[in-house]
Order: sequence, then C-alpha cells, then structure tokens
Amino acid sequence: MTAWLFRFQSLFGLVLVFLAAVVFSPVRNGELLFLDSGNLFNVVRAMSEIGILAVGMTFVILIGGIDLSVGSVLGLASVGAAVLLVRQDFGVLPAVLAVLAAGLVFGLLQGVVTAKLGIQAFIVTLAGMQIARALARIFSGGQGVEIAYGDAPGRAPTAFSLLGERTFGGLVPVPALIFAVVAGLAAVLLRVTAFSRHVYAIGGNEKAARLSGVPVDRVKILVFGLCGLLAGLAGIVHAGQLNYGGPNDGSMAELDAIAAVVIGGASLSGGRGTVVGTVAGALLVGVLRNILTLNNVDSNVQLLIIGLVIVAAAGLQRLRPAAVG
Amino acid sequence: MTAWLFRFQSLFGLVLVFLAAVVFSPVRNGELLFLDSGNLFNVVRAMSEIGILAVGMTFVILIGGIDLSVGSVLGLASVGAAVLLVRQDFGVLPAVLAVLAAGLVFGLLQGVVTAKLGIQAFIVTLAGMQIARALARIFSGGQGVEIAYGDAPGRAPTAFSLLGERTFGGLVPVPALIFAVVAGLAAVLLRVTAFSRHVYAIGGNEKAARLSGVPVDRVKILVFGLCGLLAGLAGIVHAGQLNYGGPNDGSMAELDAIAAVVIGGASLSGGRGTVVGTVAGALLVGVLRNILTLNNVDSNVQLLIIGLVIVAAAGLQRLRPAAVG
Amino acid sequence: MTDRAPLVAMTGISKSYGGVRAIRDAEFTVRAGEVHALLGENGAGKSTLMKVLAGEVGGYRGEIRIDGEPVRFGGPADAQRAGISMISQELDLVPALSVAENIFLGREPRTRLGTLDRRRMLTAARELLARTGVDLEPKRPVEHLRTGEQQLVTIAKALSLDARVLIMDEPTSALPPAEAEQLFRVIAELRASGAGIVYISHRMAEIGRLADRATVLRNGRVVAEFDAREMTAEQASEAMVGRRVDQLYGTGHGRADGLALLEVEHLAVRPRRPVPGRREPAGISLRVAEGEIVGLAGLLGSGRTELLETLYGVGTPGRWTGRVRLHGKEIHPKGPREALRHGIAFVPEDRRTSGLALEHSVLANTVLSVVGRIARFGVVPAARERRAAMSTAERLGITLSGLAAPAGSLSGGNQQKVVLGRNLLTEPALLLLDDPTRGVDVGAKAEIYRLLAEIAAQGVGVLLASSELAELTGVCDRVVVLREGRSVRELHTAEAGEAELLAASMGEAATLSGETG
Amino acid sequence: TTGCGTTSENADGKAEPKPCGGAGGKYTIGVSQANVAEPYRERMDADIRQAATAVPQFTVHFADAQQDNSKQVEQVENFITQQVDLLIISPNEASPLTSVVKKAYERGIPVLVLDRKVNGDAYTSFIGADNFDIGRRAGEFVAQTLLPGGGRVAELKGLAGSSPAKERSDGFRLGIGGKAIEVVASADGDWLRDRGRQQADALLKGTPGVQVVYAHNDPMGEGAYLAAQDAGLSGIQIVGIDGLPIEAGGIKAVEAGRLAATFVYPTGGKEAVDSARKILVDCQQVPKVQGLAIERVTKDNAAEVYARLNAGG
Ligand SMILES: Nc1ncnc2c1ncn2[C@@H]1O[C@H](COP(=O)(O)OP(=O)(O)OP(=O)(O)O)[C@@H](O)[C@H]1O
Ligand SMILES: Nc1ncnc2c1ncn2[C@@H]1O[C@H](COP(=O)(O)OP(=O)(O)OP(=O)(O)O)[C@@H](O)[C@H]1O
Ligand SMILES: O[C@@H]1[C@@H](O)[C@H](O)OC[C@H]1O
Ligand SMILES: [Mg+2]
Ligand SMILES: [Mg+2]
Repeated sequence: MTAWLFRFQSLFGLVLVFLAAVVFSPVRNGELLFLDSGNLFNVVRAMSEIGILAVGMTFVILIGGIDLSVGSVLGLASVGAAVLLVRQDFGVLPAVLAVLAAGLVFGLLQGVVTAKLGIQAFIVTLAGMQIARALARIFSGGQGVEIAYGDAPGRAPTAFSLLGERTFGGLVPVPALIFAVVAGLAAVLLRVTAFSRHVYAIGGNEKAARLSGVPVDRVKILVFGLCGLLAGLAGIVHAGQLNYGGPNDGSMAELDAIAAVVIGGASLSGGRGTVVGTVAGALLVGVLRNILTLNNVDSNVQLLIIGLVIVAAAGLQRLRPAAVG
Repeated sequence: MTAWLFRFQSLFGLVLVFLAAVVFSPVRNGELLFLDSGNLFNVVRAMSEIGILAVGMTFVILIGGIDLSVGSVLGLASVGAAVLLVRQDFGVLPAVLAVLAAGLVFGLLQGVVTAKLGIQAFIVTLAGMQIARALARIFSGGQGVEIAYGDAPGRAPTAFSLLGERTFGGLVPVPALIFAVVAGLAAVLLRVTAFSRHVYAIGGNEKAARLSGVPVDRVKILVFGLCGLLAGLAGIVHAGQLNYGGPNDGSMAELDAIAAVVIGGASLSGGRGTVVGTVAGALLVGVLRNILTLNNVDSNVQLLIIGLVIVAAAGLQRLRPAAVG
Repeated sequence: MTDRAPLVAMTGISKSYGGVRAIRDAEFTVRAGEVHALLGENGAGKSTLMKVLAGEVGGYRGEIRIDGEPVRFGGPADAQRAGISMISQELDLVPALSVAENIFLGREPRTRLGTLDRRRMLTAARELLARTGVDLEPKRPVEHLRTGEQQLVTIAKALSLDARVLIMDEPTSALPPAEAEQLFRVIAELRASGAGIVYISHRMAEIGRLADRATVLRNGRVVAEFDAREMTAEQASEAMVGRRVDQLYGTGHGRADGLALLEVEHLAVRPRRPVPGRREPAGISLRVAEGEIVGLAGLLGSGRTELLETLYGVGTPGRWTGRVRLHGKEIHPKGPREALRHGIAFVPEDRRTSGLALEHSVLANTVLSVVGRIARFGVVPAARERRAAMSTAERLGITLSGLAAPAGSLSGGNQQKVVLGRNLLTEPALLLLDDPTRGVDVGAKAEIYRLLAEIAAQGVGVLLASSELAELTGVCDRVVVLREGRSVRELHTAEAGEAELLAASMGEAATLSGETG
Repeated sequence: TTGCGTTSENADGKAEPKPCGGAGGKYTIGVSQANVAEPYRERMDADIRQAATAVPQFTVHFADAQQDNSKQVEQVENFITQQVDLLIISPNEASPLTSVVKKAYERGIPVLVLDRKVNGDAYTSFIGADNFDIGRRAGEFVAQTLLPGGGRVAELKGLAGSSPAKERSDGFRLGIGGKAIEVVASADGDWLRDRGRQQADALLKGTPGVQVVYAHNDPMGEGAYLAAQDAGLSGIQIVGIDGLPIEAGGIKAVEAGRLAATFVYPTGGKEAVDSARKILVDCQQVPKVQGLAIERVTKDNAAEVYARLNAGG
C-alpha cells in the first residue's frame, strides 16, 4: 500500500511536467512537436547517460553515501573506449569489457577507502573526481579522441557505431534501450534480492545492520563498485553516441544524476529511494529541458526555470508517507 | 582538553604540507622561493575568496546542511558589484552594502525553503546554484563587466581598487586581510555565543535541540543567510581583485570550500567542526597548489596529487577524539 | 540439569574504553535451562560484559568458553552462529524496513533462485510475533511502531535465532505490565526448552519472579552471586550500590492539597494529517495541583506519550477540542518554546533519539535549554555555563569523568539524569515526564524520586507517565489511567494497590491479550 | 604596424627590461593557459611545445587555469615569483588578467598575449585573430555562399558569458547584415560536442526549415551534425570555427563533409615562440600587435590546409 503510494508519488512530478510539456508544445502542421515519437525518444536518449549514472547513484545514496566522481569516470571511460578502439585496435567486446572493468575497479577502490578507512564518501569521491579527470586527460594526451569507423588500422569496428543508431524500425535509440535495460535490472535487483535489504538497512541504521550480521563493509564496497561500473557504461554509451572520447566530458553530470535521484524521492541521509523514482526524476529533467528548448527559451531563463522546478519536484516528495524497502 | 586536541589535530595536516613545501621549494639565488614573504602572502591571497566561502560553509555544515550555491553567488556578487559601480554609478559603500544585502537575502531564502518546507539543503542549494548563475549572466548582459577607475561616469571610485592592493608597506594583500578578519570574527562567534551552542546542538541532534527549546528553524535560516552574506563578500573581493565582474566566475568554488571544511575536521552529518580547522584546511590546499606550481608540476599530475592529499588529510581527521559542542 | 557443564563460561574478562575500565576481571557463567539475572547500577558494566559475550565488543582480555570450547568472536554474526543472541538495550532497528524484514535482516530466507522469499518471511514473522503476544502486521515499517512495539520486535528477532543462549538487556524497560507479563511467559517456555537466558533489568520485582541465579556487578567487578529465589531486593540493591539503599518509594509523595496548576478538560486532538499508529488524545480530563505528582498509567499505545507531547506543543498538529488551563489561564502551546515560556518542561521517552546529542559534551547537553537565557548580549559567560552544568551534575549525582565527556559515553541512567537536569535548569512550574526511569538503576531511581519529591515540595506540579506499576503506586499521589486515548479511571495511590491499577489499565484489553497469548 | 612599434617603445620605456642575454643564455618561458578543457587551447599549448623544441635555449613551463580567472592570476603571480624570462598568456578573460599581466610586464618580464587581448598596452605583443572578425567572416560565407537567396539559420553559442561567444555572435550578425537571412533559433552549447548535440536535437525539432547551423566552434558543429543525421535532416549545412589541424578537429570534419566550412582561428602558438626567440635570443623588437590571418576552410582546400598547418617548423 505505502509502496504503491510511494511509487505513484515519485512519478507525480514527472506526470505534471509531462502534462505541462504537452500544453506548451509548439505545433507544426497540426501536430504536437513534443509528442512526436521521434522527439520523445530524443528525450530519453538525451537523458540516457545521466539516467545510467543516476541508477548507480541510487544505490550509493541508499547506503547514505554519495559519489561525485561519476561524471569524470564517464569522461575517462569515453576516452578509454576511444583509445582502445582507435589506437590499440581492440575489438568492440574486449574494449567494452576492459572499460567496464576499469570503472568497476575505480568504484571498488573508492568503496574500500570509504568503508575501511571510514573517510566520508563526499570527500573520497571528490578526490576521485579529480583523479579520474586527470587520468582521462593524461590517457587521451589532452585532445579528444575521434572515433572513425572502418576496418583499416586506426579505425574502430563499425559495430561500435551501433550506439549512435536507432533500432526497432529506426525508432528507439540504442542508448535509450540500454538505459531502459539497466534501470529494469536495477529495479528488480533492488526488490527481490537479500542484497537490496542490506543496502536499505545500512542506509537506515548502519549499527543495526552491523549487529544483525549484515556484511556492511562488503555491501558498501560493492555498491560503490556498481556505481563505478555503470559510470563506465555511461562513458561507453557517450563515446558511441558522439564517435568521440572527450577527456573533459561529463563534468557536472554527477550533479544532474544526484538531482535525479533526489527528485525521485530518495533521502541523501540514506535508506529511502527507489529506481523507479530515480528514472522518473531523470526523465522529469529531460522533458523539462526538451520542452524549453523546443520553445527556444533563452538558456539563462532555462537555468532559472529548471532550478525552480527541481526544488518544487523535491518538495512534492515531502508529501510522501515514509518509504518502504 | 578534547577541544584542545581537536584544534591541534586540525592543524596537523597543514603543518605537514607546509614542511613538505619548504623541503621541496625551488631555490633562487640561495633563497627559498616558497618562504619568500611575497609568495606566502600570495598563497593567502589566492585562498582568500575560497577561505571566506569556507567560513560560511562551516556554519552550514555544522547544522548538518550543505550549500552548493556559494560559487555561483560569488559570481553573481562580482557582477553585481561591477554593474552597480560602473553602470549605475553607485558609490563604493552603497554598492558593497547592496551586494552584501543581496547575498544575505539569497541565503535566507534558501534557508527558508530548507527549514520551513523541509527540502534537503543539497537540492535546494543545487537549484540555488543554477539560479544564481543564470541571474549573473542575465544581469551582466552576457559578458564579463570590466571595472575601470576614475571620476568620470561609467568609472568606479578608485577607492574600490584598494581590494587589489597590499597594505602594511605593500606586504599584506587586502583580500588576505579581509579573510583573516572574517575568520577571526567567525571563530569568536562560534566559541562564545548562545547562537553557536544552538548551531552545534542542531547538528548534533535536531530533535533533541527542538525539544530543548532551540529555535531550530530560525537558527537554520540565519546560518544559510550568513553563508550567503559571506559568499557576497567573497564576490566583492573577487571583483576588487580582478577589476572585473565575471558571470561564470566561482564555478566549482563550492567544492573547494566544502573540501576545506571537511579537511578541517568537520563532519558532513553535522555537529562537529571549527573555524580554525576550516582555515587550516583552506591554507593546506593553497600551500599545496602553490608549491606544485612553483615546481612546474604538470597540471594533470597536480590534480592527481591534490586529490590524494585531500583524502589523506581527511583521513588524518579520523584519528580525532569525538568533538565537543 | 543445573550441574551439567555450563553453556557459557566467561573467565577473567576485562574491557576498558580509553580511560574507563568498564569490566574488570569478571567471571560469568550461563547454564542450560536457567534464567541468570545480571544486576548492577548504571554504568556497572552489564551491557558491556554481555556485548563481549555477544561478539558486539572486541578488544577485551580474558577467555570465553562455549560448551567448554574456547572461542573468540569476530562479530555478532559469529556469536549468533555459536547460538548466542542478544536483545540490546538500545532498540537497534531499521526504521524504513518492515517488521518482518527487520526480524530476518542478515538472515533473509531465500527461494531456490536465491531471491528473497517474502512469503516465508511473513509467515515466520507472524508466528514469532504471536509468541511475543503482540498483534502486529509484519509488513508495517518499523518507524510506524511505538517504542514498546519496537521492543517486542527486537524480542521476536532474537527468538527467530532460536538461540541456546539468549541475552535480554532490559527487555521490559518500555513495556507496560500487560506486555511484560506476556514476555515472562515466553521466557518461561524458553527456559523449559533448555535455553540459557541472561536477564538484565533494573526492576527488582521481575528478578524475584524470573531468575534462578543473580550476579551483581559493581564498577565492572563481580561483587556477589545469589540464588535468586532466596535473594531479597534489599540484599541485591545493597550489593549493587555498596551500601544500604533507604527504601525506594514513600519518600516520593508530594502534596495533593495545592492550588490547581494544570487542568485538562475533555481534551481531544483531531490531527490535520493523522499519523498511522499514533493514539491522539480522544477525551482526556485530569488535574495536577501545585506540588502534586500525578501518574499516567496505560497499556502500550494507550496515548500517554501523545498526551504529554500534546501538552508540550509537539503533538501532531491539528484541531483541539476541550480545554487546557495552566494557573487558570487557558493555553494551547504550538511548540516547545511556547510551552517553556508557560513554564512547562518535558523529559521525552527516548533519551537517545530525542534527548541528547550523544557526540557532544555533557556540559553542552545540560545547559542547552538555558544558554539563551544566561547569555548577555548573546555571549555566554563560560564561567556561569560551567557552574550551571556542574551544580546540576552534583544535584543529580551524575557520575562522569568530566563535563567534557561525550554524553554518549555515559551509562543509560546517567544519560537520563542529564536530560532531567537540563529540564530542571529551566525552573519549570509543570514537569512532564515520559517513562523517566526507563533503564535507570535502583540507586539512580531513588535519587530521581527524591528529586521529584523535592521539586514537588517547592510547588512544582509533576505529570509522570510510567510503565512500572511500583513506580506509579510508589511515587504518585494519584494515577490517571488512559485507555485508547481516553482517561478512564483515577486512583488514589493511598487506597489503590498495584493489582487494582493493573486491572484498571488493562480493562477489556486483558481478554484481548489473553487470546493472542 | 609602425604605430605599434612606437607604442611598444614607450612601453619598454616604462619598464626596464633585463639586458638581453642573447644566443648564449638559457631562458625559462612560462605559459599561462586559460584551460586545457577546450581542444583549441590544448592545441595552442601543443603548438608552443612543438615550436619551442626548435629553440635549444628555451625551457617552457605550462600552467592550466581551469577556466578560472582567479586561478590564472595566481599562476601568473607564481611565474613572477619564479622570475621567468618571458610570459606567454592566453587569458581566460581579458580584463581580469590585465592588472597581473601589467605587474609582470613592469617587472621587466616580456609578455606575449594570445587569443584574447588584455586591456591597456602593458604587454609586449598581442598575437591572435579577432573573434568578432571571425564571426563576421562566417556570416558573410553563409550569406554569400550557402544561402545567397536568403534563408533560416540556427546558432549554437559558446559558453554564455564568455567573450568569444558574445563576439562571434555579434560578428556573425554583422556578416549576414542586410541579407534576407534570419537567425531563427539559438542555444548555448558551452563549446562542447555533447551539449551541442543535445541542444541541436531539440532546436532542429522545434524550429522548422533550418538550412544552416552556425556553431561558435567545431566541436558543437560536430554535435549538430550528429543531431541532423539522427533527425534525418541531411540537407542541413553546418559552419564551425577553430579549424584545428588535428584528427578530432574541424578541418578533418570539413574534409569528411560533416561541416560545410570552418574558419581557422589560429592559436598563435608558433608565432609566439618566434617572437620569444626574437626578443630573448636575437635581442630584437616585435610589433605590438601581430594580427593573424583567419582562413576559411572548405572541401576544396581542407586537405591542403591540414597538411600545411601540420608542416610544423
Ligand atoms: N562506547 C563507549 N565508550 C566509552 N565508554 C563506554 C562506552 N560504552 C560504555 N562505556 C562505559 O562503560 C561503563 C559500563 O557501561 P555499561 O553500558 O556496560 O553499563 P550498564 O551496566 O549497562 O549501565 P546501564 O544499566 O545504564 O545500561 C560505563 O562507565 C560507560 O560509561
Ligand atoms: N505510527 C507512528 N508514527 C509516529 N509516531 C508514533 C507512531 N506510533 C507511536 N508513535 C509515537 O512513538 C512514541 C512511542 O510510542 P510509545 O511506545 O510511547 O507508546 P507507549 O508509551 O507504549 O504508549 P503511550 O502511547 O501510552 O505512551 C510515542 O510518542 C508515540 O506517539
Ligand atoms: O573554441 C575555442 C573556445 O573553446 C575558446 O574558449 O575560445 C576560442 C575558441 O575558438
Ligand atoms: Mg546497559
Ligand atoms: Mg510512551
């Protein structure tokens, strides 16, 4: 019951913004541009990278942590993918696996420092953010790495360019698809597994969790690892979408991701939040940006409006009855 | 006793880094460049804006909050000062007061939304960050505002340029002086006043504070107001140092400020921290940057090192005994 | 059966926290099928000794043997695997998780796919809760439970381990009589089934009823061991305190003849947004005269806490009907500050969540309510601040290493005294107390009761919600019985005894708990 | 540029430069770069590094101000403390760096300013092109070549509040002035490829009949290209700025047909090192202002320009 209400409520803000978007959508030859399927999928595609980051962030925030490094890790991963494909002539699969592994390890390391040395996640990942950024620049040699496709050496396998395409009759952008799959898996993982109970427990009352024999440190480390892994994935999607590995890309993305999670009803003190909410939060921001740009709203005014809506959306969540695991 | 230990410990990291800086200082005709008084004051001047922000941030973090907007408010304030002086022909005092008032109000508003509507400070100030940035750009007319001095209309009173100068026989930069004064006042405020007791109590256990008759909401709102006020001051210092109001200036400054506070031994969950620690934290980062640049360390490598040292410094604080209210 | 090798034998156990030597060279054994009471003043080391046994506290010296085998636990999980489980003194539950999820946290039943087996979890939880005699929906989030209910959940959780050694650290501290009775039945079953039970409590009456053996700790040392069936309360408390304790109650009584201070008439609250599980006042009338000590009795969830919270202005916001008068003036406090201005002070039920900033110094915690008042131009004179805290600490006999010590490092009883002290510093006309002696030792209780009598003598009115019958009859002049948010009876302790009081508070509820039990 | 010559004499008159060490000496050059986040700036550093290898007397140190005016001031202060023999600076913004540059200059350190001119004349020489001018050139190109008959243009702007964004926008409007060309929509791409793409996605949806996208730099142009492809609007032509001669740069994009044209906004890195050599090694003077040619790159000359600009030396 509460669960139902809660889920409903985390969608509430999105519904409102969506309706507003429909109302304010510009019309071209009798058709609402916003509702044009191509446009709707653009919204999802545009948010897919942030969305994937936000899913990982959800876990971190659930245990009462935070991960400021995801944006830089995204950049690092995009560079990694590009360099491996173009300069090292890796195949698609090896390159992807290598990058995912790197993201995972980076996250695990941050997890270890947080859990074992007990240093606050904010500061650990703030450092991680700088370190990943530096690595991205060093690794890329400073310049963005262009991904050209073809069989010749120095060119990436065309398969990788799939990330820039649309499937299902040229309708669904692949990144949107990946985002959907990731979110789906995470949502299930967070409902049916014992692991999920442990995640919620740590965020809700770490001492109680420890006394109940929950392997607190291990869970924490895994959660940061997962978040790093997904940041790596987001970076791969990024590189595939833009045919480009950008050492400076993804900066500030961590803030968008955190915002999505909080708008989705999570508490930064941990123990409350759901993937469904996070996805709703991400889409809310995406829809908002889209409709504002569709109407050519001045970029500064956009910033203003987005800022206000974010607060309002977070406010909506306050009406929520206490969350459930 | 605990208090004493605590203070000592928050200085510990700084001392270490300082010694390292002396050891690694490049030598110019038999003289240690780092210890050159001019250079030392440069370090303080360079950190003065971050330092002022960090002092305000200390209060916010003590009540268990966070303020991501200070960087943008700094930018907004610098633009405000420039515009008022140059385009509105304000006198120095009116301009300064107006900008300080604006910063104060901006902070108070964020405080009201946080305290009264109970929306998480992270998200409120994240929105505030965007809103202040947007205002700065709109207000500046989309470009930095140069401050030229003189009596002619369209020129700022020369008095304002004092912020760029050095006093005490051209030795002590005025911004450094302002930083010192602000820190000193804040340190006293945070030791002797009833207000400070309330601030610590709220961070320590908000419910208990409320039941004990602490005016929780009022204190919270004041604290955010104070933080906004100091961000405004930092912006004025910025404008005076650079003779320029920069709509994009101060971005990311909030992270430097937060880092300084945490390195200084504060807990982001509130109730623990001191101004002395914060100042030490800010100087630690400043000294580190300075010595790395004096040795022409590659900027990416600098990022790496700073990241690692921040974690280490935060780790040092973990050795600390529980703080006192 | 008692002459078999003990399940647990602890020998030469010592444990210190920094300077504090919590346990010194203690011996302790638990036999199968016995209830072994562990007694001692606040801070004597009872919890610490048992935390050592339950693997919650490491870094001790000495040896633990289970069935003769030496063991050293890495953590609670190890201990649980060895068949030892502990109901800790602080209610360690996860607010956002459901009752069932809390019970099985860390040991979730899984399906063949390795996923959570919710169905099995719920049914198992229902059985366990039934055993503790509480009728709770296992799906409800724990944060919506009352303190008492939460305590029952921790008990169910411990039962779920069906441990061979079950440590209960003050399991009844938040349980009113009826619920406590049910717990005693459970303990009897366990004992019969051959489990060893360690029972920590400050309620002497319970010890007499339940325990086979009793061990007394003082300053971390084992100072006495009794056959609990012969032991008298006097012997026990003397061993605990180290001197004769002049009898607990009786000193307590204030005057019933004072002028009317608090008058509550048909008070009912219709909340703007009702909070599930809260029992808002639904027709309460009572009266407290100056210098009078009035008790509030009732079952779990009868609304005692809510009444006190409402009077202090921290109840659920909503419309009041009926009237509340203080000194004849009608009042309707909207918050603590307003209540304090009226001269009302409030000692909340849960000192850890609502009373103290545990990380902060005793000093800071004690003077918090008055710093504003003693400040001149906003500046707090350090000397006056210290003096205020110091005198309070002395007045309440708070034992501590220094005013700078973190409140969290004090034992339960001393923590409670700090909260009480803070409230007295506000020099209230009316003092509201919600289970103020919860987890407080006999000695401290005696002091607190003396204190209440003392301030009552000075004309302060006291409204005391308590779950302990002896306390109500012993300390109060009159006791008002609440049931489902209504005041249903009023007893003069001069005439009425504990039995009568118990009957009154249970009312028809008695039959209810009979069914579930 | 004789006028410049004289002013530079006056300037040198004010400061008292260290006596020129000539070919015998060893020289440390400090390069204060606004940021290395933008490909253009990274390339500028690369050009300097490359050219400097040809001058054995030079050791070059690079500093990155991370798009932060205060940090850049701090770095120049540090170079002054280090007593570098010459300062090359590419200011994040002009005015905030003016006074510290002046300070260095008056300490007798020759200062070469790149890309964005600081105010006043307290520097040795400015080397660079004009952002307003390059915007104008882009405008004229659109007006004359791409849309001679007039048409609808969408604009992807650089980071709001940064001066090149403003200047390139104003210049462009002058360039298309008088023609029947309408800037129907514009959005901020923050100089970044991915932001450029996101903005273009909605922009192209929202505004019908866009024929040309004018991007304030090539990365955003590339983003617009991806958006256009994705929207199936292959007819749209895209004009960028920067024309970096690197794999990920605009010239390659033009060659590959993703951009209709780009305009080389020269980094001045090589020229800066040449001037440094003149000043320190050859003990000569350099003109106060060394304007650099803006070059238009289209499919016809792309390959040739790319080769030329990478010929090094
Ligand atoms: N975490 C801790 N840090 C420091 N000192 C502690 C800690 N826990 C307990 N102590 C100290 O150890 C001693 C024993 O504490 P303990 O909680 O075992 O007493 P107790 O007998 O359980 O008291 P109570 O009846 O109030 O629960 C006390 O002096 C207490 O202050
Ligand atoms: N669902 C709920 N949500 C919020 N607070 C609750 C809820 N249920 C109970 N409470 C509050 O939690 C506290 C603990 O309840 P408590 O254990 O005091 O009930 P009790 O003391 O056993 O019975 P009484 O209501 O007579 O005090 C009380 O303040 C109660 O009002
Ligand atoms: O693209 C460049 C941009 O990144 C920089 O800020 O200014 C010059 C431009 O050419
Ligand atoms: Mg105890
Ligand atoms: Mg109660």
